[in-house]
Amino acid sequence: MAEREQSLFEAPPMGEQERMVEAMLFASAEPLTIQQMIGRMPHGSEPAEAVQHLRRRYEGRGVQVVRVGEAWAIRTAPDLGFLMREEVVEQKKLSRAAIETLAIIAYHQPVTRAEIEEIRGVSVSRGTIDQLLELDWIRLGRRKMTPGRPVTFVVTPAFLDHFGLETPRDLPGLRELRAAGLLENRPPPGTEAEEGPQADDSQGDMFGEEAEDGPES
Amino acid sequence: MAEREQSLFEAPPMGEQERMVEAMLFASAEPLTIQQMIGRMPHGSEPAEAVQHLRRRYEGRGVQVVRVGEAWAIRTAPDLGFLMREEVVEQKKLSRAAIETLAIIAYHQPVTRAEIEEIRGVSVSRGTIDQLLELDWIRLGRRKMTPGRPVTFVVTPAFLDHFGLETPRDLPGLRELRAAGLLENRPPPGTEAEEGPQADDSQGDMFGEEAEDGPES
Amino acid sequence: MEESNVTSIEARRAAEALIVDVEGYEGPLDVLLMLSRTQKVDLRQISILALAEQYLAFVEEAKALRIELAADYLVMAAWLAFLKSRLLLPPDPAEEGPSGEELAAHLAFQLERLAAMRERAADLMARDRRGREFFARGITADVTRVRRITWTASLLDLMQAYARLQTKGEFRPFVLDRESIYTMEEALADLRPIIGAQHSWSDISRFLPAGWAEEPKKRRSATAATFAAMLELVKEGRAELRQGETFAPIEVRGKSGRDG
Repeated sequence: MAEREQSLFEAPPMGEQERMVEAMLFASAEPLTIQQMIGRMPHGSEPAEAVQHLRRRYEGRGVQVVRVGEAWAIRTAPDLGFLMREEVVEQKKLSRAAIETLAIIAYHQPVTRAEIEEIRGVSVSRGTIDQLLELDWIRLGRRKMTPGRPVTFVVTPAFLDHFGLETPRDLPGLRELRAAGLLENRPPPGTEAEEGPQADDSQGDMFGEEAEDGPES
Repeated sequence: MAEREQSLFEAPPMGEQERMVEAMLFASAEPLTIQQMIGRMPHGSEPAEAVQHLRRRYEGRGVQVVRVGEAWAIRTAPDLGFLMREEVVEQKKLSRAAIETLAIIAYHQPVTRAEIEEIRGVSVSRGTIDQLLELDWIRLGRRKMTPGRPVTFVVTPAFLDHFGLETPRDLPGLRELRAAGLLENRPPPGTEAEEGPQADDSQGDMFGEEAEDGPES
Repeated sequence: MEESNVTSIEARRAAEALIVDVEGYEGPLDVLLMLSRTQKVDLRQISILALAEQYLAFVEEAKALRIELAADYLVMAAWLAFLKSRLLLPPDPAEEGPSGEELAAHLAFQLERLAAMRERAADLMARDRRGREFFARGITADVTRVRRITWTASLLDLMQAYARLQTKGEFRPFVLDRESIYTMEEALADLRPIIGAQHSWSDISRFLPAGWAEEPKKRRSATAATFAAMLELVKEGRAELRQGETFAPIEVRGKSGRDG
């Protein structure tokens, strides 16, 4: 500080003072008052003016020079707050219950919840339906003209889009599924080599089922 | 790229992306990689380009956009350090052995403990290595493909950040040292004759590897 | 013994200084580097011979002053004495190993390399450094991590799920398919409900399950299982077996518990 008093030099040019204020506001762990800036800057500096220059310079930028009580600080522009979130996207396979429910709706639409439960042989949880609704893969169809007028479910254009179908009628029928080998429950890759050809047929069921259950667990 | 073209949403204009990068770099004390920025910015953004715009924008200002290895950061201009006396963190004084060991690792990386000892002509104490590891200035590199597969040491991004180096290639005088042959690991004469041609080969490989993996590669 | 060779006052002073605080030196190479400075020449043109003599003098003086020298220093002294002899004597063509010149050149290389590293280390520490000349952001914003889960399913998943549902009846717990094997358990299960009503003797072959009597392989299995099951029922007291003679038909009738 003694150094400053003894200084024979004039105060730095305003551009330089602006740089100084910029660096201080950036590096300081706390907002800085004009007095604190004066205390750090060369003798004769006018940080109050430099702050105003800096404030204008940052207008419309990603960060702003803002007043915090009696002090000044640099803050993220309010519209960019979303950048302070880091989104970690995790891809998960749909649960077996959800995919089965979806398949039934796709093949049998419009279909009621009771009908889905009858085909699946187990009750359908509210969460499963909600998840499919949220994914926008199913929506409510018209009510069925049966006692109680139950709601029905149908698939959406988003469903067709996701699965690359033009219409729900494009879904292959049972006969075609069988022809395509989808009804044979194939063992997962790797087990085939270990099993003899005879064992393949008889054990296929179990391994096929296991393979399908794998990703969900 | 294909992904970007398919996007339903256009990437924000470059000026807007520059603001985003500005906000993110201002908000972080540690360097951010382009990947980290991409993870936080809207789909289709190109922070690598935005960072270059931003870097030019801050040329000559009180803070600067600097490259730290594979990442980017904003740092105050070094000529304004005198304003930041209050921000100075007292750093533990490094021993002469630690400083020399650090320099040897930086210039010879990846380098084994035995090689460090060969260069310094004295054994390297456990404490010296520990201190440098603790500072996060060095880390373990991959093992050397020589008998015993010794561990190697390399410098870290934190080292680059601390010493204001963009990459290990920017180490002062690296080119001159290499030209003078001072980064070669010459075996003492006589070791070749004693160990026979097999040992020669393996050592040759080691030096070859070192030359390829050295800071200049 | 080499004291007379230390002619330079500077070198003598340097050597004395070294002895005073030998602890402050980082090994023999460091001492050699220090001694070489007194020669004030490029490290590549240094006189290794003179350097070796200075080092040996340093070690002698240390001994005279009863300073404990680390083994490293003594090893280096021995090696330098050897190097000195090599440099002074005419080369012996019969002798194996590197020449004195090669050894000297390597030592010069080591010294030059160490000196270079020292300079670079000093350059490095003199750089603008984070937290000293330049600074990182003082007020940082916390980045919150948001986990977003996207659900996926393929058309194949969908079709397989449907196929699974439509063929659910075909699914059963895993059993080895043994088409031609009739087990004793099966035979017991089949016989128990009917054996009590069988009051007259009859051939056990009449009790084979329908469709198992034609094919020989199946008939064998069914016969064996039925016979074993009958034995089991006899043991339980619910049936009686009899056979007229060897290989004659085996006959069975229910006991219905009347006789105890």
